[in-house]
Amino acid sequence: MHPENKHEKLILKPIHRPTTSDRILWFILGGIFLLGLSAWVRQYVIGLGVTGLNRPVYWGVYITNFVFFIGLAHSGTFISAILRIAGQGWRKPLTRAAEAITLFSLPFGVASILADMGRPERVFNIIFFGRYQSPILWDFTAVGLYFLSSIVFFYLSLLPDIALCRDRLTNAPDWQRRMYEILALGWQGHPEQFHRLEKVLDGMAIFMTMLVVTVHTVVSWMFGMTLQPGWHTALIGPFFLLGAILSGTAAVVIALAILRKVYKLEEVLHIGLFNSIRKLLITFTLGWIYMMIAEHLTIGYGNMKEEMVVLLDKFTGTYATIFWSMALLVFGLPVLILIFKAKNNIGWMVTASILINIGMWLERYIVIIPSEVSPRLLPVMGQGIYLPTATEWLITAAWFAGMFLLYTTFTRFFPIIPIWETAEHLPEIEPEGARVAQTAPTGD
Amino acid sequence: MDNHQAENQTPGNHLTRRDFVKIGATAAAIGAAAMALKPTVGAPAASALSEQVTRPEETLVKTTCALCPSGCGLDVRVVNGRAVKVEGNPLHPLNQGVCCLRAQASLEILYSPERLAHPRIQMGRRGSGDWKEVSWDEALALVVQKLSDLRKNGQAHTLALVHGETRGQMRSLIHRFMQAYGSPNVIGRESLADQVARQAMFLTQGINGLPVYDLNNASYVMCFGGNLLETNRNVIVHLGAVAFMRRGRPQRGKLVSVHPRLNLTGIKADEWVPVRPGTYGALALGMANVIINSKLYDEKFVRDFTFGFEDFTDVNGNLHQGFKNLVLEQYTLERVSKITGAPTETIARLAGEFATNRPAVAIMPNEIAELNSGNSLYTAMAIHALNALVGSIDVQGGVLVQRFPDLEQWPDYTPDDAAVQGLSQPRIDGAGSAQYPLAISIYQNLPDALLSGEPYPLNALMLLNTNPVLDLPQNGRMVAALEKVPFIVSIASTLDATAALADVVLPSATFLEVWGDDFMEGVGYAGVSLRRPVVELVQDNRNPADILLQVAAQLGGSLEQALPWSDYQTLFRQRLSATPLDWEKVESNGFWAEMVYFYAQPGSPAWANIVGRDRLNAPKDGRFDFYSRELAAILSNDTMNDLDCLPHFVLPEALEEVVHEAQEYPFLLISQSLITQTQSWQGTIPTLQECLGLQGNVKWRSWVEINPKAAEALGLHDGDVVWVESHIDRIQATVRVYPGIWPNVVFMPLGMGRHTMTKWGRNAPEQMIVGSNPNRLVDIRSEPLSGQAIIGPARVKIYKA
Amino acid sequence: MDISSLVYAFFNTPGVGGAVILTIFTGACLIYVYLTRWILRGGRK
Amino acid sequence: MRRHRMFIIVSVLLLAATLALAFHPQTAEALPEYSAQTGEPCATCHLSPSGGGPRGPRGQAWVGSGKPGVVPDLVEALSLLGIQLDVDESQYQAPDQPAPEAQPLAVEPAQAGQIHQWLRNYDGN
Amino acid sequence: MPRWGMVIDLDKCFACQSCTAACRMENNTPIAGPDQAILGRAILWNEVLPFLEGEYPLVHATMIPRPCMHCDNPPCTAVCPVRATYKNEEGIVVVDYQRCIGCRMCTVACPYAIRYFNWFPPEWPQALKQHLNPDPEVAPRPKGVVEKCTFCIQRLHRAREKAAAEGRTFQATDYMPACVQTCTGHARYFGDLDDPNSLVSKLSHSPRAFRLLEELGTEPKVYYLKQG
Repeated sequence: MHPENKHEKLILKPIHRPTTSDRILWFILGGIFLLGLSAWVRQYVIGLGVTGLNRPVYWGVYITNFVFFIGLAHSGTFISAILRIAGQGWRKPLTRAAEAITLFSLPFGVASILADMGRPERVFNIIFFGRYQSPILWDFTAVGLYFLSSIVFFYLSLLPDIALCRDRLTNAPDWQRRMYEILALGWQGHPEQFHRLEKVLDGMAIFMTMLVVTVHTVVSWMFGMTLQPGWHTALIGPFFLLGAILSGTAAVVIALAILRKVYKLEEVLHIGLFNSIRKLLITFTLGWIYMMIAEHLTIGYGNMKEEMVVLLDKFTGTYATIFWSMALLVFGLPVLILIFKAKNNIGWMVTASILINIGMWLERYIVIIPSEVSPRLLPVMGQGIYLPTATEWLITAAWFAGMFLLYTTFTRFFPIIPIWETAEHLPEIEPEGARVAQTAPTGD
Repeated sequence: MDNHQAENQTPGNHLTRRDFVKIGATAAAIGAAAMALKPTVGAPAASALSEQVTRPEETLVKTTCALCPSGCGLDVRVVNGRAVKVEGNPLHPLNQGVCCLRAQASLEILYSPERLAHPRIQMGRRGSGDWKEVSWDEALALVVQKLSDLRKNGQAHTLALVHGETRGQMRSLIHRFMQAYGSPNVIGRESLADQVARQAMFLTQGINGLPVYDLNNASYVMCFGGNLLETNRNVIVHLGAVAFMRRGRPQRGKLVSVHPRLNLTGIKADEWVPVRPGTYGALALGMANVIINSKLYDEKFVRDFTFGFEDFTDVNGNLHQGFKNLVLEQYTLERVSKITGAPTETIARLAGEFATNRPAVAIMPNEIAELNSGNSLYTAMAIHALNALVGSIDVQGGVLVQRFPDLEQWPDYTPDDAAVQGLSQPRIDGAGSAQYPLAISIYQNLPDALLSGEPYPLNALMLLNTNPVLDLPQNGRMVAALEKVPFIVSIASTLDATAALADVVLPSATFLEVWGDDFMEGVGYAGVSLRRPVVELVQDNRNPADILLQVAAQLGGSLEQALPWSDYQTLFRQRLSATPLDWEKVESNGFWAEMVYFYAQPGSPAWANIVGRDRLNAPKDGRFDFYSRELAAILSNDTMNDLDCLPHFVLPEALEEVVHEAQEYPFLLISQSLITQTQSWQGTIPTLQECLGLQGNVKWRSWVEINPKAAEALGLHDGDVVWVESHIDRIQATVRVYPGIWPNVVFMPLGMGRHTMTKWGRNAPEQMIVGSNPNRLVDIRSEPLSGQAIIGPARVKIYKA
Repeated sequence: MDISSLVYAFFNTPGVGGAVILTIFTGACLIYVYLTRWILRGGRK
Repeated sequence: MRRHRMFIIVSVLLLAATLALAFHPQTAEALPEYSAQTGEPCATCHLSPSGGGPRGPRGQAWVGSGKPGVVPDLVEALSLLGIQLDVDESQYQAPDQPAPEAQPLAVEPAQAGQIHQWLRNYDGN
Repeated sequence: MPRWGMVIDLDKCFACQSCTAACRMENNTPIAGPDQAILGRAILWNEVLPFLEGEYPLVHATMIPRPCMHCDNPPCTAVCPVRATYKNEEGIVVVDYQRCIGCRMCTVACPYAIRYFNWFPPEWPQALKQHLNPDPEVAPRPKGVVEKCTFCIQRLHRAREKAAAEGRTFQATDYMPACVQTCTGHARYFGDLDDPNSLVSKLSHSPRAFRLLEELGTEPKVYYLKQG
């Protein structure tokens, strides 16, 4: 038997045969993705020279994408794991949407790394000859483990709803029903199963929180562990972590707003949800600007020669426009919008989030490129110039399109709002031996 | 998971030992599977860094470089008949085991894709480019037939041979060929570069040769212009010597570079003295003023072994002003400081240092576009006079005279009447005429002489390893001039701009594939350096000397008699037979040299070979001429005044602040060649293109160096592309803001603007012009008396492209 | 064979890092499989 | 709680499994015995003062003559290399009597062409 | 095993870039070509770096020829995930081109920026291929791998084999990289830093000696002697 949820009909409505608009959307996104894939194959065949990378700017847009996608991946864990531990009941309807962002941005994070590698076919050398002294191995383990754990976490919380779909959606095409059959793993919805599921999800939430913190600090240590001016700072770990959480939460807001509009889930994703997320966003933006000030003040005040070259390049040099527009996009406008305009107004909330995410991509770009352009020993004459080429933009667009593609196809086949978590009451715990339907205590 | 197993789990169902074993086992299995995958997926073959490798056998062949006038001895590592690495010959006295980057990159010349494979004849209109590749016999037959026709109908003098850098016997072979043929027109490129240095030595010291500077033992070296450590004629000797001067001896010598631009010599010198371009003569005379004023000059030497220092009366009683009074009157510190722009205290300090740190050497530049400001003859004389002032002539650490091995005389021959009749005609470039008595050849008069047809039109032109279209664009007049010459033969390795306009192109082999000899210059003692084929001929080319010998043989008549040798190797071996050479040792060491230079004390019998050896009209009394008696003989007409025979300074007209010109063209363009360029290869050398502009980090392009203040005034930034325009033409270049240059002077490298037909990179253009040629902005004229080219600072303006 | 060279060897020798990754991944997979089976066994009684 | 214990066990196992790499001591190479034998610095025979690689003429001659106890000086080395220098040094010493008087300027006028011919055939490259 | 090191006397180095060309010819580093060179992709293992300071006319330029420092505590080998670059027992930092995965973390980690990357497969016009050095250690590197100065390790192997063939023990003075041999100012000294009698170890303690970015603690083994 299954938990009763008054919105069940509403939540299951989006799962239907793909309409023509779905097909067009999938066609476009698929097209962009394949275009990007072909650009990557061309780059693999011809060589990385088709990108704008050169000496000394060895890392560019691909690594920025990698950090950005791993940043996005923090949304799911933050909403579902950390808030679950904190016992915030209001998070329930949006946990799956958030975790879906995590699940579908992580693979493209890893894909960005593969796109950036000179010899992708030798990626298994990391397994055969891995040296744990290299930050790349820490990265590999952390991101891999996080990806694995978030799949399991997502799948476990999806299990009851798949079983519900198996039983309710009788008119779906038989391959889809057979898929539900397999994926449900014979879930009967016994109260004991719900009880054990809750216990496991609680346990994993703790592990996932610890994991998510390590993942993004380890991603930032890929830069922090080098001696490049502007990277080799202790603050780079927390700075990237906070940036990731900020951009993740903003991404969740965008996703929810779109779902709410497209699938008309107004009652389930009510305004109150957005207001509480708004409070979170404000704190994270303030936290982020604190980190920015802390880092740049320390570097500026310290006034070391090679550090100042990078800093002035950001403040007044060639990267000044990007830097100041980034600061405006991530902190300037969103804070004002969130504080004054976004209360009870999802439209403004979404614009703030979009600004934050664009700003965050630029922020990663600004952290990576200027430090590489003026390394310690290259004379001013030899300073690098970096202009990303069409291949790099194409692959970036492809990875984003791929993420949206996965997201939309997922919403087409599985309920995006967790029915069992938001249900009024779950199947009851039966007394020993007897099987009688009774009402179970509502979820904690 | 069967049911009963779940039952006996104790509450709190923690792992049983069996579960733990299962987990361990599966982990090991997966690990093993992964390791099994290793050989298939990207596992490394044994890397060459560690295990034993079999090496092909190799040999070291000794030869001599020809890419710059230094002539270093080279060891070329040859593996399986392929030259793979060039290194310096450790025993060679000039370079002692090292070699510059041009020699290192010379393999990119030997195996250059731009080399011409076979002789070719122009079928269609000149420059149309539809060539027919022919065999050597056919090409030579055509050339011989054309040349013998000229000789038959008494037109022998209408043949001109223009040649670039020549090594060893090649120069005398060319002269003998043309004398035997009957044409006085042998035109070299000296008038662009070192001719004036040779003339200054002849007029003052009476030696018809380039000075040799013994920098190993010098305490004070002052370069007036030029680029001693980058493009001097014997750059490798100077590099080693200055290094020894600095760190090889207990007391460190001082190097001063006087130049409007901070070139490599300036950067590595102990002091850079920026002056306005073309005003080196004024600075030298200003220093002479200070040295004479404060009596720091070498009294004994000046009193006993110089002439014209004091005022003197000549045979018919009229008084002549001497060097001392001229300098004291006209070259006061204030005037010189105003002319050169160097502060008076600097000039005074430099003069004091120069005179008191003996032995001191003042170096005359001998590379292209250095002494070319219209006052070069007297500037060179002024610089060389400084050496005499401090008595540095033929002392340890001073100015030496280069000795050459004694050569077997050419066998004499009876010139036939065509030769005699041709030789009596005047030269077309005006060298040796009343206007240019001292000039050996005036390269830049060639286009105007051809166009005007004065004194007679040319019927045939032979080009040997030179590219006049690139050197002397003269606003398009060179190309127009070539149109007027009915028959042009170009002996060149690549299809350069001039060869493209020729009728017959005979591909010449590179220096690594030919036999040859090289006189050692720059060390004082006599020496011969052997050049030998390192590998078989890579293309169907021939040694230019052999080409001349074969043409002479086929022409017959006095030519066959004058040049009886079958190939160049027998020629130079026979010529060198006069010196006691043990050829077997020469081949194993790669050179023969006296290795020791003996300094002649003034007044000793050997002193006659140091001062006045080659004087023609002036007396050979062993006295250094401040007042050049040779010049007095040449100019001995009533209009001559003392100033004409004394080193003095004439302001280059580019520097005169003519109001109209200064407004419209505010900048002075100077150009200089770089160590990363070679004059004797017209093709493109990729490795050198990628080390091209060191200070500006510029590769494969031309750049224009501008002073930061000037760049600010024009609103230009590093990397902008600008037009550099003079009154005749304009070219494009990238801006390099460079603080080390005189405020209103701009610099562009020479030797650029060459056309390459090779695709040098994956998506490099099929054919391109590498950089732009600054000579296109200059209408090169000739200086009276010496015939030196006036490339000089050219007036230009700069604006964004 | 002191502890410092042991730790140095652990971090520096190629292959060890790979083994660590493999053990972590397979360990995590097995634990998750076990947990999922444990949840599903919940309703059996 | 159960999972943590398992982690500890796995990490201990991993550490124990790695081998210790023994580092063998490094030996220093002795200076070549030639310079000890002749008492000359490297720069006497080798062109690069740090010794090794290419040898100069003195080095070449020393090796040629079977590495005797003393390195020949330059002139002797040259003769060993087959370079005869018959130069009588006295030519280069100056007599101590005063130099000749400067002749007054009495030069016949020169024809331009004659200078050109004379200058043209100079020795050298 | 000797600990190879180099000393460059900036007073005798005249920035003639002969070392740059010799290194390229000895180690087959590819031609970048006009379009790639402008992008800053020219591979010159032994580049001469021009540092310009000052205003006109008081301008001072330091020209630093910069081979790989072959640090004793290299930040580049630490970050390599697959031990494709490592310090061999003689202290030379080499790259194993068959194992490098092209992640380029070592190029970013090196504070001296001496590591180069093959953006495209090496290209020579067909005729030029004949001058390539046949030694297997310097076979042209494939695309997608990092390459760097190896102190001409092929010359070390060749010198060792020659010494063995001649039956005498290999001495530090038998081997010098191509840049040391061709330095026109005789400014480069090379040898075993551990041998107290070798000139390099004496010069490395000269009062004029300094090292680039010494404060980073990478212990570079290329010493410079101050100019002037």
